[in-house]
Amino acid sequence: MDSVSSEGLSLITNVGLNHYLVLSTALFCLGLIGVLLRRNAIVMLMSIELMLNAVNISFIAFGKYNNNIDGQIMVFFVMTIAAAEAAVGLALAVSIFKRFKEVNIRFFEHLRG
Amino acid sequence: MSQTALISLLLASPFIGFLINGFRRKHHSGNVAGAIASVAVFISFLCSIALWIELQGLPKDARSILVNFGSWISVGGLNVNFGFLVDQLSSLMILIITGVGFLIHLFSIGYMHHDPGVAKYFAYLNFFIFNMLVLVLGDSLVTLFVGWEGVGLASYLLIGFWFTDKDKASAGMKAFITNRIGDAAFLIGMFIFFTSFGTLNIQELNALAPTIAESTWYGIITLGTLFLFIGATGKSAQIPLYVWLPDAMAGPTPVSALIHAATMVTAGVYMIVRMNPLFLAAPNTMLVIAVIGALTVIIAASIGIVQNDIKKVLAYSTVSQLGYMFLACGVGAFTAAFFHLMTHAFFKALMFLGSGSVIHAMHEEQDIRKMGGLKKYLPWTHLTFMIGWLAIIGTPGFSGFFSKDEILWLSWHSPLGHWSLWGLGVLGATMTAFYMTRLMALTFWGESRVPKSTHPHESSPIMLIPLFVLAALSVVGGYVGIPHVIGAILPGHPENILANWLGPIIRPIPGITEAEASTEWTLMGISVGLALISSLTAYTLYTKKQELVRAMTEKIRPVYELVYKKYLVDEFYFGFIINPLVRISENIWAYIDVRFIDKCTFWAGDLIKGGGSFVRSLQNGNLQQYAMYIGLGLVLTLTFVMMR
Amino acid sequence: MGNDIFEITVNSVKLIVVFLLMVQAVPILVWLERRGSAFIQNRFGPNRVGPLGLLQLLADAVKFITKEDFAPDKAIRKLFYAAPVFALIPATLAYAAIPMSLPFIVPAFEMFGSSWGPYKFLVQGYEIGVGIVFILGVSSLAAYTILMAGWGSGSKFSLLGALRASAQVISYELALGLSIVGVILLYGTFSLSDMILAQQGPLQFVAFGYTVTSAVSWIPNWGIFYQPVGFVLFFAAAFAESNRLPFDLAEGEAELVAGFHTEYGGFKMLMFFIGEYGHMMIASGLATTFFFGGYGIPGITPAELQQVILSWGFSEAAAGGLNSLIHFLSYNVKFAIFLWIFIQVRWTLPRFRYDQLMDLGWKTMLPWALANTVVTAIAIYVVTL
Amino acid sequence: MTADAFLFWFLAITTIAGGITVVSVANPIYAALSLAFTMVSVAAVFVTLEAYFVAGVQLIVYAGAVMVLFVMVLMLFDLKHELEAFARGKVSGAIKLLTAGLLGGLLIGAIAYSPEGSKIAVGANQVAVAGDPTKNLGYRLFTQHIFAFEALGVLLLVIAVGAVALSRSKGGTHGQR
Repeated sequence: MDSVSSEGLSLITNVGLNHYLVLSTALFCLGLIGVLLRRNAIVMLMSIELMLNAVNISFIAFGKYNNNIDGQIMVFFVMTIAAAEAAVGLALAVSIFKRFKEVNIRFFEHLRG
Repeated sequence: MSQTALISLLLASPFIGFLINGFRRKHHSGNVAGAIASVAVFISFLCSIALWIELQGLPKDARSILVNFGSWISVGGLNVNFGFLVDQLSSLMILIITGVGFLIHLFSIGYMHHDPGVAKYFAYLNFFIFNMLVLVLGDSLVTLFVGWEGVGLASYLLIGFWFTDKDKASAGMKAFITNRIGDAAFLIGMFIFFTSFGTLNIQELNALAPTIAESTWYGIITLGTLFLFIGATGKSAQIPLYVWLPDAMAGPTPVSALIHAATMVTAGVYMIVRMNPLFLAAPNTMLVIAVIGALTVIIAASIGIVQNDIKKVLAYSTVSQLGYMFLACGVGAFTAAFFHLMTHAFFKALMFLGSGSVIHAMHEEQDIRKMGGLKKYLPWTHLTFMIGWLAIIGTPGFSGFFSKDEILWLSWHSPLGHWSLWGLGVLGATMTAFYMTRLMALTFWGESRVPKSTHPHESSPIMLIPLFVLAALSVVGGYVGIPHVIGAILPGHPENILANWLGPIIRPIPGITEAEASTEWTLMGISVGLALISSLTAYTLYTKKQELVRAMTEKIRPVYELVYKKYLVDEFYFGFIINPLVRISENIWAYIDVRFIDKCTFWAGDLIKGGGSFVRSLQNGNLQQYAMYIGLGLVLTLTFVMMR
Repeated sequence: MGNDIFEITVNSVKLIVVFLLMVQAVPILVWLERRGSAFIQNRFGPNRVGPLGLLQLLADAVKFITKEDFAPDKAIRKLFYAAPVFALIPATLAYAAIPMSLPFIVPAFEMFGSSWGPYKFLVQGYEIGVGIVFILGVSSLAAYTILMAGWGSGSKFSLLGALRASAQVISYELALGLSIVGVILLYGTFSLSDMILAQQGPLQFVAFGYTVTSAVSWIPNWGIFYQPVGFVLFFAAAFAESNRLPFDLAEGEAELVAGFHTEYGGFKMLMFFIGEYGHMMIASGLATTFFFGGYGIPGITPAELQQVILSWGFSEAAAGGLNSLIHFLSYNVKFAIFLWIFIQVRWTLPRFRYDQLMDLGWKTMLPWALANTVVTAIAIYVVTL
Repeated sequence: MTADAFLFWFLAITTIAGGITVVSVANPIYAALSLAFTMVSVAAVFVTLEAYFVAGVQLIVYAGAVMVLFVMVLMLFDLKHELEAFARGKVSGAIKLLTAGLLGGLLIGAIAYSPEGSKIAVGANQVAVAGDPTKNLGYRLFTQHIFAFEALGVLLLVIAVGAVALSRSKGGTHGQR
């Protein structure tokens, strides 16, 4: 076995903090793409949830690898904020829907300056 | 039980009572609700007694139990615990609160029997007791403030208890808003102490207070204590924030007895006594307190003379008696202030409950002009009310005599006092004797002016028992604080028990000297004599010579009107503070804002509009584009950070 | 490595066995339900096929399987077919986490030329440290199957039924979760096995530093004596969670035909059936575990029973197995009583109105559950001072 | 390959696949369902990180409540025909993708170049975890972070009132009362 492939193999078999962080980054960027590109307000909200989840993963990973439980506590706070945000976001979406019968984000663009 | 368990139970018991009654607020059975609430408070009372006994077992200088239930706020330098402190002062205060509170709960069972919201009423009462206990026991100003706000809330809820009546609802609002002004000042005081001392723990603050007094008006302690005192004027109804208390009589009468006479309104006095080392370090604040207290005494008393509503008279009397307490605080006689707080709690609760009994008997009639001769119909109420009357006018031997005399004597003798303060106090005492005798005469004595349709009846035993107990306390309550000169001539030379008990935590008045007994006897004689003369005058005038009164009021009609309308203070506040403020704001809006600032801004706006239309192309209202800017900004920042 | 393979094999087999146990219990329950309802309504019920109509189930199963596999025209096929399958997953996962009997030790033995064990055999699918949280989490996923079925059917009735049902499930989840908090505070653990251990022996607790033991030794140390309010709330919320009467608003025939499974028939319908019964079984198992000592037997602790069995002349290992079996029976008796109560209630009580349902959940049970939590916390704090 | 590594890669693939589905599927209901799937996977990731309690809470709160709410709202709206699922404009779309890609690349680069195993120094208030982790979690939450916890409670109350007020109003901010 040559050195390159064994290094590649150890990258796969030795799962560490960096793996989780990369996973978290990937999920975060996916969420960002969702927020940037999707037109449906509710899907945008869902993409934000995706981003928050990505952050949660990195919090917990850091917490575990630094042997510090505060990471998990931050996750609780993030979850609370996420639930709150979802509640308000959905309430907004419902009132937008009542008015326009659709939840496309362009209905928010009456705020144009 | 351990001390922690005792204090937990003390606090939890009324709170659980509140929860239970709160949950069953739609039930109408007054007896069950009242029983639950009374038992809850009685348990607290037992705990208070147990705690008091625990304190007795401790050495004289270390009589304090501090229980810490954990950390509450820990932000930056601010550390606030759920800490509760039972010491000589707070143990007595919780005894008064739970003891008098229990009696008033009992009375309420009879008084509120027919009310549909009785469970809600008892829930509020228990809520009040809980918060009052938090206020009294809290070991830091923040905890104290929680209770302070809590009792304010309970007071608001109970004043506006019959909120369907708009006047009563707005009376509650008035109390709440007036208290807010004081509370804002209280908060500022707290901020000042926190920035300068770095702690809000009362014991630590007291320990940090300097022994050398601060002489300036702008010193940290003077400012801080002044603001705390403004907070106290709000809660304890002193000039200039006393206006809410008379209106607070819109609540049920037992509430007036509990909250607006015996306990909550004394919170300001309690707070000052609790923090006496700090206040002693600020003689200028003390001067302000003494003057405000003395002024409140005579102004409230003079208004009380002309009121016709039985509860209003008592309310102004409460304001005036609170003035005495502040006068005592102001001259450094903290023990005397607390002593008067205690005796006042007994006799004023007694009188309010007595008035409740009268009102109950008269079918919710409160106008004393429509009473008279009730002695015949309400013998027991009359007897107990008379004991309260004897106590409040300072009849020697009754509790009010000892405490009031102590205050008057120290306002003369203390280095912080002045003969003029004594003069105002004696004038107040004379007026007190006058209006209280007037109240007695118009209500119980003389000939009956009761309308034919009303048939007064004596109250039920459950309402009378509290009256008897409080009457007994009003008589004997004063003997815990017999002044030195009187003790010296009594057999066995009884000492001033209260002063000995509170001694370790109350600093003595700086620079006080041994007094001559003859001076004290003379002053005592003057005040008692004046009170006697004035009450005799009132008795004669209002039982036998009513027409003379009428003739006299006709002669001094303008003065009478002025006093009758409470010196037009409410009108003054409206005319000189609220309305001018509104008018000034309107003018500012019309002239300065519209004509000047708007023009400037329009001009500036036009300038910016030009530039803005350029930037506008970036801000096209597309939410996702904005999000993209955020992302790009993040990328740039990260690049910058990583390139470094 | 050998032991690893052994454990993996045993655990996989156990998962399958638990699943089969659950699925096999359903026909019995259906039979009980039908005979029970007949008994309550003074009818005969199924009594033709086999003794006491026991073989009716077999006939039903055959009928279910051989029916036409049917999907409505407007249905979204992926969701429509996926929903019944997903209905089984939360129920199975949650049920597997409930301990059903005493763990016992399998001594070391030789097989396939190598030695295995000794091995501690747990009579449950898997042991999870945060058991309760896991069960709540997994069973909260049940809302999706309902929504998938409702949406996938492409029918108004299904959708309305699904929305109602899922709103009900998430509303009552709150009360359910909070009613258990008291139990968690009481035992100071999330683990179901630890809770059962704590409930063994006679009624006994420590108050103010004194140990209080009940005078009657056979009264067990069960959670119901400490958490009666919690039990009532839990049981009521469990009814709502499993969408059974009196909470079966989702399938109110008068308004919604049959709710979210209006369009389902045949084997797919059967799967929803199994899911519903699965939730019922989870609720019964949890009620047994939290409040009635799990597999414990009143009056005798597992260790004492072990001594009794040993005195009969069994070997250590065999006695352990027998002991576990007896406790398994004990568990099943309690379990069956709760299942019977479920059935009894279904045929006794009428259905709520929807607003009454929501009022009950949010305005009655939630405050009571919160109050129970607070009172329990204070009581525990004060008592253990 | 050890069981741990296998689990991680399996969960990583399911998580990312779920995420991709969320942002790429046109029908919002499928997006919501796959987001729920992602949440469950993330819960499993938490389990591999030994955060069992948080994993359970993730299931209950996210998968069990928040996402059910999303799905319910979507079904209530009955949005079958998604006409424009994605933003218009090829150029801006490309820039947006590029932004996200750049951000991801930068972060991954930063992670890759950070020396593996370099731990953040354990500070004074960072007590090493010992004993039952869930108990520890509760203890820390209710001592060190109690103020934040209370603030969040207030936030939730405000949000509850706000959400009710918003969803009851009759269309728009200038509606008639």
